Amino acid sequence: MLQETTTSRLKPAIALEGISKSFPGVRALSEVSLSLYPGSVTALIGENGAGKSTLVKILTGIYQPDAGVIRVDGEETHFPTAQSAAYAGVTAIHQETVLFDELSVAENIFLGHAPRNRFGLIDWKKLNGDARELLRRVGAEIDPTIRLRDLGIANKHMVAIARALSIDASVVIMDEPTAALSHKEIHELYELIDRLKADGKAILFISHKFDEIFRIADRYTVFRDGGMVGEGLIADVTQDQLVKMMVGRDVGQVFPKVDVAIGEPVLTVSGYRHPTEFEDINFELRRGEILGFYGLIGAGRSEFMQSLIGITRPSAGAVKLDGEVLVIRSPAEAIEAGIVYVPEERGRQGAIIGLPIFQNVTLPSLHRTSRSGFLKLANEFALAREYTQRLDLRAASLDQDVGTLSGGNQQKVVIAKWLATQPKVIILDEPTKGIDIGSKAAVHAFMSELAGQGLSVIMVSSEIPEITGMADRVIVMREGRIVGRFERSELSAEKLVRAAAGISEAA
Amino acid sequence: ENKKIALVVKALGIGFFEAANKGAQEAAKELGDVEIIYTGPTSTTAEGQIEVINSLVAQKVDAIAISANDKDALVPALKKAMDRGIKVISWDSGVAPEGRAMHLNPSSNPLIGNMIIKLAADHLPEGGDVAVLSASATATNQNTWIEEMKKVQGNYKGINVVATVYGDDLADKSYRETQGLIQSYPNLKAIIAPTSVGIVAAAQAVEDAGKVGQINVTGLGLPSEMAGHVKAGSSKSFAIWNPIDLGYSATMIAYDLIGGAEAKPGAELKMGRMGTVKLDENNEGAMADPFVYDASNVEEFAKIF
Amino acid sequence: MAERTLSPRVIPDRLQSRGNRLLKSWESLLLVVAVLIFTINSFASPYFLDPWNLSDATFNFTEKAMIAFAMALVIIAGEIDLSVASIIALSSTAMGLAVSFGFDTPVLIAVGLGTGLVCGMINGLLITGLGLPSIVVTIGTMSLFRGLSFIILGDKAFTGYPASFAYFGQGYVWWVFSFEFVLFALFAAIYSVLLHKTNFGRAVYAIGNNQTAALFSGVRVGRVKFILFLLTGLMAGIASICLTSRLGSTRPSIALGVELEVVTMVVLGGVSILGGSGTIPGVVLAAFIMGMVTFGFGLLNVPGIVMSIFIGVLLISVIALPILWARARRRVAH
Amino acid sequence: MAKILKNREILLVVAIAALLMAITLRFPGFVAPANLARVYNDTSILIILALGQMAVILTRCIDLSMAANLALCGMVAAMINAAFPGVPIPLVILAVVVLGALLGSINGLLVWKLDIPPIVVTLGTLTIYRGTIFLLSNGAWINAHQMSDAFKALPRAPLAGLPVLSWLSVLAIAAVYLLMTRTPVGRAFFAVGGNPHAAVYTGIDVGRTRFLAYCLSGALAGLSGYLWVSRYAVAYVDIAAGFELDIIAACVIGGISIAGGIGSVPGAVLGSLFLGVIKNALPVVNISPFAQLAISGTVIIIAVAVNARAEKRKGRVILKKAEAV
Ligand SMILES: Nc1ncnc2c1ncn2[C@@H]1O[C@H](COP(=O)(O)OP(=O)(O)OP(=O)(O)O)[C@@H](O)[C@H]1O
Ligand SMILES: Nc1ncnc2c1ncn2[C@@H]1O[C@H](COP(=O)(O)OP(=O)(O)OP(=O)(O)O)[C@@H](O)[C@H]1O
Ligand SMILES: [Mg+2]
Ligand SMILES: [Mg+2]
Repeated sequence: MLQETTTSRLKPAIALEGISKSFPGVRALSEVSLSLYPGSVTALIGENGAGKSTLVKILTGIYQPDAGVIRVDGEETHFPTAQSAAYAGVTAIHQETVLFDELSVAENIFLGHAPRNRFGLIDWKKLNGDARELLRRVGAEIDPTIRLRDLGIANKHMVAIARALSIDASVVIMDEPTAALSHKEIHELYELIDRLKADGKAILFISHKFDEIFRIADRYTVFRDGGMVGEGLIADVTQDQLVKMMVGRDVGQVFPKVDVAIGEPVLTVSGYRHPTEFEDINFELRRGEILGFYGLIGAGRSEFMQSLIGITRPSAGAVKLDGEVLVIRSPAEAIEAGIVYVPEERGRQGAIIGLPIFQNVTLPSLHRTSRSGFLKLANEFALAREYTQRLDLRAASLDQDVGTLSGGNQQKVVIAKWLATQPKVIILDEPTKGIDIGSKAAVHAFMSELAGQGLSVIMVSSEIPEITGMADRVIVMREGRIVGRFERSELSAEKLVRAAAGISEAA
Repeated sequence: ENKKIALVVKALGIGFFEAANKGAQEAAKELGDVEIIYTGPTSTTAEGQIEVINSLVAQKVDAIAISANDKDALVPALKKAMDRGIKVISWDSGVAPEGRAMHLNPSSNPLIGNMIIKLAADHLPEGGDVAVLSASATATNQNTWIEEMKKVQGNYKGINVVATVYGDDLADKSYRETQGLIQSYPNLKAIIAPTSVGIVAAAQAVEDAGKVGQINVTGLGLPSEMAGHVKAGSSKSFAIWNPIDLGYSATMIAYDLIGGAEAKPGAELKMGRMGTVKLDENNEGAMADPFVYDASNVEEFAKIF
Repeated sequence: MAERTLSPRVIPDRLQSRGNRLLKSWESLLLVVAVLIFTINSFASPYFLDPWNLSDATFNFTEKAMIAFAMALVIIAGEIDLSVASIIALSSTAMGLAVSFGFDTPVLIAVGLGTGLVCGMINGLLITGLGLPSIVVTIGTMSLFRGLSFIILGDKAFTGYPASFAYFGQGYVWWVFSFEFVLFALFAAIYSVLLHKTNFGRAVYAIGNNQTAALFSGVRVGRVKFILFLLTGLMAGIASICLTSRLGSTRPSIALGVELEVVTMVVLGGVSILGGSGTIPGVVLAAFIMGMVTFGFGLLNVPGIVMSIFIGVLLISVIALPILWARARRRVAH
Repeated sequence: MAKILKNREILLVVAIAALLMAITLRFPGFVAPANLARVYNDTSILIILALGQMAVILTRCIDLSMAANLALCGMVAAMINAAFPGVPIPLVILAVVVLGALLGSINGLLVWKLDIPPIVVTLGTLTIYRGTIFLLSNGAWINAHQMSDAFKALPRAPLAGLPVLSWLSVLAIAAVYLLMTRTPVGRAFFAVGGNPHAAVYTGIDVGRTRFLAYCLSGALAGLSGYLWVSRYAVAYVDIAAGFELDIIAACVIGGISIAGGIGSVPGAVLGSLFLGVIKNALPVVNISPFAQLAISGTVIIIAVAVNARAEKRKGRVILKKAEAV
């Protein structure tokens, strides 16, 4: 309780009061308050879409709040631009790496506040030197003069961290900084955070990984559906309590997995490899089975799945569907053969924003709804109505632009789109990413139902509860290879994480 | 009611045609019952002229007098105009015979062809290399004059035509082509440019290359545009017919045709103060000899056109 | 939290009736503009309301509009083809060459169409085969195709087209309806159906709105785009036949600058230059508007360049006005 | 070696050298220093314009109105000089540079404040600016004799062996190079085009940066307007018609990506020089001038194909073969 009294006596470095923010159709934040204290790490916890990143963007001047005030050292301030937040001493590592591929590492770090010489011109020598120094501080061995595009995802993230530290800030925000990092880098980051803490910085740390939250945080704040539902000292809570706050009920109910009789093999993949992305992929998928693919971000699951539907070409390997060898050169051919892929990047690869809901749903099935190449709108509406209703879509009309739907509802349209092709095998890549619990349940229930009817499902997911809740079998991938296979009976969160992170059982 | 005569030019804004318009207005005043519609496209294209012709046909003008950007491409549009009872003549730059009742040459082609080479030869008693800078590749008249020039080339001893290049009636292209000529032919003594755009650009290029006195630029040009270059010495002399008289005559001929005169070989058409023009077997007539301008008279004419 | 029941909720197909939507559309705005220009023209000039004159006026836009239909599809799919005017020139040159070898009309037609198709194929292969940006590729082929005409023709011209060839640009099908106008109407119908009523048209929209998602959804993106460039090539070939027939001659500078007029027509017709939206009726209306403006100004002997200022202002303002209007309404709502 | 070949600028230098060598085989005089200086001088205006276009393309926009802007500013310069021959030439130049920047800023404002796509904006202003010349001049030409001697003399005045025109382009190259590499605005051009989304996170105002790029291209077009008119000693509606495509071609050949974010000042300069050498060489080596267009078209296509190959994304590297041991 000593710590409690110390922090409450300290003045917050930055405080948010009654912040609200809405997007068309979504209330991302409603009247949340949050204080960050010097020399202390506050963990911000919440499900996908709870509003964490939105809060970060408000704190860094990228979004403007609809209501509420921000106080820096007790004084009310506004951050009309990202630069003004930086001047006020707030810096952030954002969830998406927002960097410039074509610029050098050093420039990525200092863009917007580069050191200048006495003529007001950018001083490249000092810039490169300072960048080298900063990179050393974060423990990354990167040449600051090379182009950013030549770095891997983990190093890019280290550059983003260096960029955040290049601003002499009193408040440091980290939005899922470890998601793309490997073991070694994560430990360096922990050390860095310890140092920042010792320097008296106020730190906001967002993460879905409870082990690291308990490792580095002093305080916690939990968000649910855009509202704050709890805060306090880490020392006073257990993981179960935090999860319960986050989700609002016991977790078990979310995954209505029905046991179905698993049939003969439908899809057989053998010896699949690609020069740079993956190799030695062998597995079988059986009728009625839900096969989970687990791994950390960047493990290459998406790349492999996309090669199955002809987006990229594997350099070797064979696919058999119902015992017959298939050569698939494009998604169109995959759909014809009965293998469909629901992509992970909804905005870029899934939804066609600008087209109405029904046209999104029927796009891959047009050959069935049309007659000799001519559209039949009535058929299209019927097909779209059938599938969207079963996924419990909420929309004003089927003629509405998908762009006007909330993320979860967009995801339902995307899933409906590929289900409407009546596939034999469906590959779902992060199917419930960014959708609310109710919709998640609807998607999972439908998945179970389809498996019961004999559809085979591959489910790529980075959410352990989803994997353990829904999969009959799990394959774990790491750096482009299969590193573990688990039956439902032997599944545990710990085993999955260890396999995915490359930590041996003994350690 | 006034008779409407349209004077269609290659492109609006060219000094030569503005001067022709002056002549047409003069004719209109003299005739009393004529309204001149002075028009043309804004760049020298056949398609632009066709759109202009279409709108003139729609306005039911009584006559069209045109200086053509393309001898052949205008024929269908002008034929249609004639079908609707409009008298069509061409002047300066001609239209193929099917597309007009008659063509008024500013001067006769052989005379011009002879004139331009004579202008060069007059200042080259010992002969030497000369090059031709022509106008737009699609212009009709230039190429005819160059042909005529080549026919009489033998009469000028020692004059050696080494090249013909095209400036497309664009100042910058003509300039660059002239530079190319100066580069390629170190012994070049004269450049003949039978086009008012080309001659100016060529004179400028010669001055910029420091070749004044070495290369003489001559051909056909407007006194107002050439006065500076004659003074600078890059052009010793050049020739042109009087565009005012040309516009005047074209208007008079058109009026004569509206009044019922018939354009056929051998016919004589009235041109007011310019007398009459006699048509040859192609229904073409020539106005007069080109007139030579040099340091002695160019300033005086520069004030007029 | 109570478990949410999966009670099926019926989502209506449409909220707005078709009529209601039509009223608020871009096309109705264009229609108003077109009617306005028509009315102003008929008051401004006594010669405007004459069937033959109106018929002549259609030649101001028919050839460009035929290309604009195919261009609309290309732009909706998120690409652009700036080489169309040069394809006209090269097709015309090829036909002229055929004439000089003594071929007759049927062969000329085949040569004209064939050249257009080959040019379209070259664009298509460079853009979809090598994955190059269409704006740069077609700036390149724009110079290349016209350059080839210049190499073939130099300062010469092809003339002497057979008499029967004159029909395509100068013939009348019935009364004041020229062959070109009838062809224009026919293509307006064909392209309307192709874009709005077929699977192919739907694929075009899908590609324009989100090419990656369209690919993932089983649209053969490369093939569709390739066909689109073939179509612009083909339409440029057809326009070339009409224009060559109308002029009765070929010079390499034929149809200079037409590509910008075609693009202007398409954008004025409400096609988003960023791809993804637009309709053929919009383009048809834009064609009429541009034709009427040119002809109306022409009757008043206004120089062509003043018309182009007008078109330029029209282009920017019809796009800016809805944006400003929406902004003003939002301000009032606040 | 492979690395050197990947560098666009060096590749271009090699290409230009090869081109010059080929020309020399047929016409040795072409590579005489005096002639090379003449070719450079002839390309100067294209270089100045390409620098402005580069800034705009870097920000993921395009300026089709540059040549029209040039023509309008040139006409205004000529008209000022014709009406008031006493006005000092530097003042005339300043006036048209400001006018050019103003015309550019109209483009910039429409792109920034109204979010109209750049290609539509500049397609519209292209015709409007050209039309305005006609309205101003009534279509009439302004000829050499109407211009003062000082007006015509400036670009051709020799200075340390080169005409002032050449020096002006050298100055423009140096200034833009400094702007691009050493100032925050210049770097912002790259950032905005490379990743507009990330630029917002960096605190860069995307719209304002684009606006500035258009102002720069406008100002350079204004300067070129005076240079063009005084050099060719004539001003009329159609000067430099279609030149916008040459400018874009120079940029593309110089390796400036039409998708924004990639490009360099040396690239733009070399791209312009490449076109300039071809243009000047054709009349000299007796290749029909009619072939010129086809040749530049082919060059553009080859250049964009080469650049695209260099830019082609290699797939992500996930497999860690070395570390897997
Ligand atoms: N620019 C935007 N436009 C519309 N909706 C948005 C926008 N940004 C966020 N949202 C919505 O606001 C809600 C909160 O999103 P936010 O990104 O803050 O969640 P999060 O808590 O960071 O989730 P995650 O753990 O997945 O990162 C979501 O419903 C999201 O779809
Ligand atoms: N080097 C990199 N540069 C930029 N982005 C990267 C890089 N590596 C990975 N990413 C991004 O990280 C995300 C995850 O990568 P990827 O899809 O390959 O992995 P995965 O194993 O499928 O993981 P998941 O499906 O959990 O996202 C993708 O959005 C990808 O674009
Ligand atoms: Mg987030
Ligand atoms: Mg993935």
